[in-house]
Amino acid sequence: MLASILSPMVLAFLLGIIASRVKSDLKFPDSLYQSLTIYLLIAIGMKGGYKLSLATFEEVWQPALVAIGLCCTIPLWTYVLMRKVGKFDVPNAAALAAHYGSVSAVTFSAALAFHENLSIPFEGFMPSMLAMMEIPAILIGISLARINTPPTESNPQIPIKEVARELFAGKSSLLLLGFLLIGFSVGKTGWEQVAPLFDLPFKGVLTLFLLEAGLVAGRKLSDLKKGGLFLIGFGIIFPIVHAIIGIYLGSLAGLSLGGATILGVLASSASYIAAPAACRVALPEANPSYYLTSALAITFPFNIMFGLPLYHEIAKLIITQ
Amino acid sequence: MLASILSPMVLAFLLGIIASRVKSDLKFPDSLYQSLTIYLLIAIGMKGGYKLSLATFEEVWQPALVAIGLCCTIPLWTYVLMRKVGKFDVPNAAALAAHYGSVSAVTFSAALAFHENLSIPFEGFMPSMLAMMEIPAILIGISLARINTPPTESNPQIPIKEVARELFAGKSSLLLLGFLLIGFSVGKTGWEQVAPLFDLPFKGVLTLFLLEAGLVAGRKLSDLKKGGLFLIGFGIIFPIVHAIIGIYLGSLAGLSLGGATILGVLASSASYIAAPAACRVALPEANPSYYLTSALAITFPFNIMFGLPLYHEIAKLIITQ
Amino acid sequence: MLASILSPMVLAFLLGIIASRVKSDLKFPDSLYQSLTIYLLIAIGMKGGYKLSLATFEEVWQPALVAIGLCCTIPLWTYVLMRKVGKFDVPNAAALAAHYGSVSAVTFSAALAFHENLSIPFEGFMPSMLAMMEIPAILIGISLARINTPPTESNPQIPIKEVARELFAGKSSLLLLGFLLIGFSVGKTGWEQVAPLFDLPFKGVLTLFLLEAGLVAGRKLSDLKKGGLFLIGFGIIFPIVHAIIGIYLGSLAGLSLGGATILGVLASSASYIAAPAACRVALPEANPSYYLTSALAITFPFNIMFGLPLYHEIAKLIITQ
Amino acid sequence: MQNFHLLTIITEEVLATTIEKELVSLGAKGYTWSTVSGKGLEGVRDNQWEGENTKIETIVSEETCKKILSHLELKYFNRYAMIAFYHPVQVIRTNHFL
Amino acid sequence: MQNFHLLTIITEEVLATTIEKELVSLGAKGYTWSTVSGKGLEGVRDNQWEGENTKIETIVSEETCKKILSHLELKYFNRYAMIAFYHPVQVIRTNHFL
Amino acid sequence: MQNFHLLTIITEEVLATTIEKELVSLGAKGYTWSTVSGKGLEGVRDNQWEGENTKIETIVSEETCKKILSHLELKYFNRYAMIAFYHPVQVIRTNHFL
Ligand SMILES: Nc1ncnc2c1ncn2[C@@H]1O[C@H](COP(=O)(O)O)[C@@H](O)[C@H]1O
Ligand SMILES: Nc1ncnc2c1ncn2[C@@H]1O[C@H](COP(=O)(O)O)[C@@H](O)[C@H]1O
Ligand SMILES: Nc1ncnc2c1ncn2[C@@H]1O[C@H](COP(=O)(O)O)[C@@H](O)[C@H]1O
Ligand code: NA
Ligand code: NA
Ligand code: NA
Repeated sequence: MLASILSPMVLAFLLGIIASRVKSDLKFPDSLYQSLTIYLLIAIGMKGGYKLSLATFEEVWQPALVAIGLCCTIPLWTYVLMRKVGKFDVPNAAALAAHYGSVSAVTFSAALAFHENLSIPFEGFMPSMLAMMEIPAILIGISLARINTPPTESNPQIPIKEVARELFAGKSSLLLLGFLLIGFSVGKTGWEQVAPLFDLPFKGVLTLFLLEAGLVAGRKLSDLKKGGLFLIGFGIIFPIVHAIIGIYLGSLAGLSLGGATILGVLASSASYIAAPAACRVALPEANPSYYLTSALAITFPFNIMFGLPLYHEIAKLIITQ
Repeated sequence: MLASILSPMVLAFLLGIIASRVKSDLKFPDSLYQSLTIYLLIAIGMKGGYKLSLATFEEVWQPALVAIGLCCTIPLWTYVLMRKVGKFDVPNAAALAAHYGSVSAVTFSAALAFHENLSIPFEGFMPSMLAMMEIPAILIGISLARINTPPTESNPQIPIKEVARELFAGKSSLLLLGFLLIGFSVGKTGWEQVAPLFDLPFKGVLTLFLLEAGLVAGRKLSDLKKGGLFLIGFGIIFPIVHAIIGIYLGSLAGLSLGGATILGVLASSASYIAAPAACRVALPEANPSYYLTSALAITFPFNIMFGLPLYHEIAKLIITQ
Repeated sequence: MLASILSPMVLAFLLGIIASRVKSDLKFPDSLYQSLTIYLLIAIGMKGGYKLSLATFEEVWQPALVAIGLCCTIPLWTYVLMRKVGKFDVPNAAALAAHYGSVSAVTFSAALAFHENLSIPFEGFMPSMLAMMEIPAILIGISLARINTPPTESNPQIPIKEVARELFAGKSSLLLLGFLLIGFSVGKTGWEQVAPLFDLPFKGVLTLFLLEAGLVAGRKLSDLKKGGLFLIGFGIIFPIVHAIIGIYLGSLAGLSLGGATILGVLASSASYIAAPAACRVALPEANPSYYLTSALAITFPFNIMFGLPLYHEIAKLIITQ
Repeated sequence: MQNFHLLTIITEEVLATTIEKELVSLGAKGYTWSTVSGKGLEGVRDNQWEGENTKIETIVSEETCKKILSHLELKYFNRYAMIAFYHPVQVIRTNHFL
Repeated sequence: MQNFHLLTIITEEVLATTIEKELVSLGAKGYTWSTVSGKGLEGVRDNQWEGENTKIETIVSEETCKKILSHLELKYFNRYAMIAFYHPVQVIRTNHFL
Repeated sequence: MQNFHLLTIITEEVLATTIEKELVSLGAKGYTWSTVSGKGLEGVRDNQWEGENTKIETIVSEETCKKILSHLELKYFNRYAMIAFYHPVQVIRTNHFL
């Protein structure tokens, strides 16, 4: 557990938080942030696709069903809870549902690194789960808002088809799915050509990225009070619940200890690339302080620092039962 | 041949085209594009210079003569053909001549990767051919326009000396030539110090670059109709002809199968870094839609996807005769 | 010695100078420069921290004392000399004192690369000396100006505490110190995770960075006459003197030949990341042409090209005595 | 003589593409955009994670300017971080703007 | 009716954060900034090594504009690379600026 | 009192260095530039492959402004993607501009 917290990635994230709390002038140029994002998405997709090409359909179909099941149902109960218990209005509840149903590629990467460090094996095709789980939840979240708001004249709605098109053409799913396919097709020779860029330095790049993530999360910390105690509790308890469900169903679907834990991490993580952009356009009435703060300043740090070792312990309990 | 199309580079290029056709918001930050360009030019130059230092003058002088011969004559017949058959006016014909006489560093890199994947050996000093072939054709193209246009008062001409100076000081030739020299001087120790950055991840970076190239080429596809059928035919047939000549002369000059093919690729490729910039300044009357469309949206994709395996087959025919 | 000048780094630096003298359009995008800086600082800090974790307190405390002693006294005599002999006014003398007391992370990196190329061993914890020597001299330089200028109403002074806070939170010390700590904590496993990004390509990145440094130094060359002969002499002789003192004290403190030379390089180098920013804010009356020109266009090139081999020879003389 | 205005819109980057299309359909002949950072009622907007700003500038006739502004007011002003302002400018080559 | 001015300050990047805080304390309700390159009395300012420029734009009432300008004049004009200029603009949604 | 104009030129990046030199030789004391994207008669200009735009701003006296405009009109307007426009501004420290 200490080993996980003392990983370069987690420490870089902490350093980022500290830097922004002491008002450091450290700032990543915007294009570095964008470049790192492009790199991570390509690297995850490519390696996942290559590993998927080594797997059999037998191994994959059950986990895939579980993954899709998870990302379609998580937004539903999240929405209900946000409305009933959290007393949020329709757009904010829907936006939170979209974020927590979707997944975080960086949390996922940290989970991979975590397992590799501890030499715990996991199914190589897990990135395809990530790719499948990104978009459905966002569409469901946005649809929930549609169904529950009568369209008014002053408030024109973007057709959900249009939203779907934009999500699939959006950079994160396009790169993930595209390079999943590329990795799947190129075989060993192809993979080995690009591995020195997309595999070897991966954890180093992740460290860089988490430093930047820490800088942003640190700034967001001051928004925590706006979110209130409920959001803090929600942003910690819900991920744990989702992780447990994910681990349990994953193990039922035949995933190994490592694979099931990673599925749990996917279920537990909240999106902050695709979902915020989509919600801003399709649900402008939803207040970014709520969903960004909880996804970026609560759930993300919690998962990176405490969630990973915790879910690992939970998985050991569930799976050896 | 399938192996070549299923390389990560070609697939990334295709993904880029698709992304821009589905109007994805995927966009490389401009500085990433610039940084990748700088990287590619340095990496090509450095490795080529190092390999050149391992070659003897005997081996190099004949291919070098051929390379220079090619890039000095290609613009001449291209110009005549564009004027006579294509019915282009002087500046446009001259600009096309400059582009097709000069060479594309990225097509060249793809040719290297293609040969390495198929484990076909080639002369390591080929990058020095690339460096030699970049500028002369551009100067010849621009001079052709000068000779064939009476200078008018409202149309002041930049002296050709000035154009030459700017081309040699231009970033692409400066980096190529400069690092060719550096690679040549540093020896094995020096090369091994920088190889982990400039050699190992080269194909990965090329994959990234081709993704971006695909994005741009995809947008340019809609300009194809402006170019018309003639330009499409020209943009495919001419490169094939140039490739055949290049391969034939290359093999006469003593190059191996791989080396001759790569010389063919150089002859066949059209510049889109140095030439467009130079033409825009020195030949403003030439319409970028013509030269950019044919170089970027026709010849470049054709070469990357079909040209490379085709030229390889042609080379096998020519050289085993 | 030739081997050192013929290293890719030094040659790239020379190429940069040439490029800017021939007015090449070669330009690094600003965000690439920033990204390279972030990379270098993290890489130096991380590796230094890891190596420090392998050292014993016994080995480190004496060199550390010497390092701190050097960076606290160098600004004092530099200030006096600048005032008395150079006839500079208070703010300019103080700014020069701050720059030459502080250190240059890039010169330091070049020194590491120089020693690795010649396979001369040196203490792995040297980066911690770099981290310690960056800030004190800047604070002392600025304090010297405070003490020697009566505060006037039209010339409000930023409290020195505030300056210190900004320096410690400034990106260069934050990254250096932060990743020193991270490298120290993560152990072998952690270090090996990120080494493919932060260690392997280090010299390649340094080559890129020195190309850019050359571009800037080349432009600054035209400012040399503004500085005058005194500044040129000062920018060469002072570093040599500081290097000798550094090497001598380093060897007294028990450092090896390589380690003592590197301490000499640190003493001799002048800051151009942290110091210029701090002086601009805290000593606006100091003229950047003086301190930037001497640090960037005189001392830095001298050290990179001639200083390193020279200090190495000097160290051999001093230490084998 | 025609009066031209330089209309500047500073708003969330996610809206840029849509707004640019709307500008053209409302009569603008061209526009220029760049990424900027800012602070306003909706807080600091300075990076991609939390949202960034685009500044769109378009030179249009007075009439088109008014049309665009009422469109923006109706569709965006209450829901997004956005400001818009304009002032008269002198132009050369009016065919670029009409 | 209130007159609004667009006040533009182009100055050294190292000053940006401080000046932005001062703008707010002098009454500006928001501002927009971006990195620019420039040439002026202090020479070319085009990269991080030698110093870069920030352009800060703020829409303020005439009165606030004057206040800001005299502050800048006193504190910065003689010591830093800086220019400042302003002109009237028409705005929508005045609550963003007052 | 002298009238000052802020003259803005938006044009192809390849011309920037040349135009900046010409501005100075025609009497401008300084200028500010940045990279922008744009759409106009010559289509979209948004990246390095196809061409990018530079925005050059210079504050000059009315007379210099006129001189610069007629120079641009003669040399560039019919051959390159370019727009230019200007409007009066109030400045501080006139020595930066005269
Ligand atoms: N008074 C102002 N002056 C200049 N720019 C402003 C001002 N107010 C807002 N902005 C810009 O407009 C964006 C959106 O404003 P707002 O809707 O008030 O958050 C901000 O992020 C700033 O870039
Ligand atoms: N006449 C001018 N027109 C436009 N921008 C200017 C002008 N003079 C100076 N600047 C800008 O203001 C910055 C600082 O000016 P200065 O204090 O004169 O060096 C310069 O780097 C330019 O970006
Ligand atoms: N009406 C306009 N408003 C604002 N910017 C424009 C306008 N027309 C053209 N531009 C800008 O000027 C550049 C060159 O214009 P053009 O010569 O019309 O292609 C374009 O790429 C735009 O950045
Ligand atoms: Na989730
Ligand atoms: Na060619
Ligand atoms: Na020093």
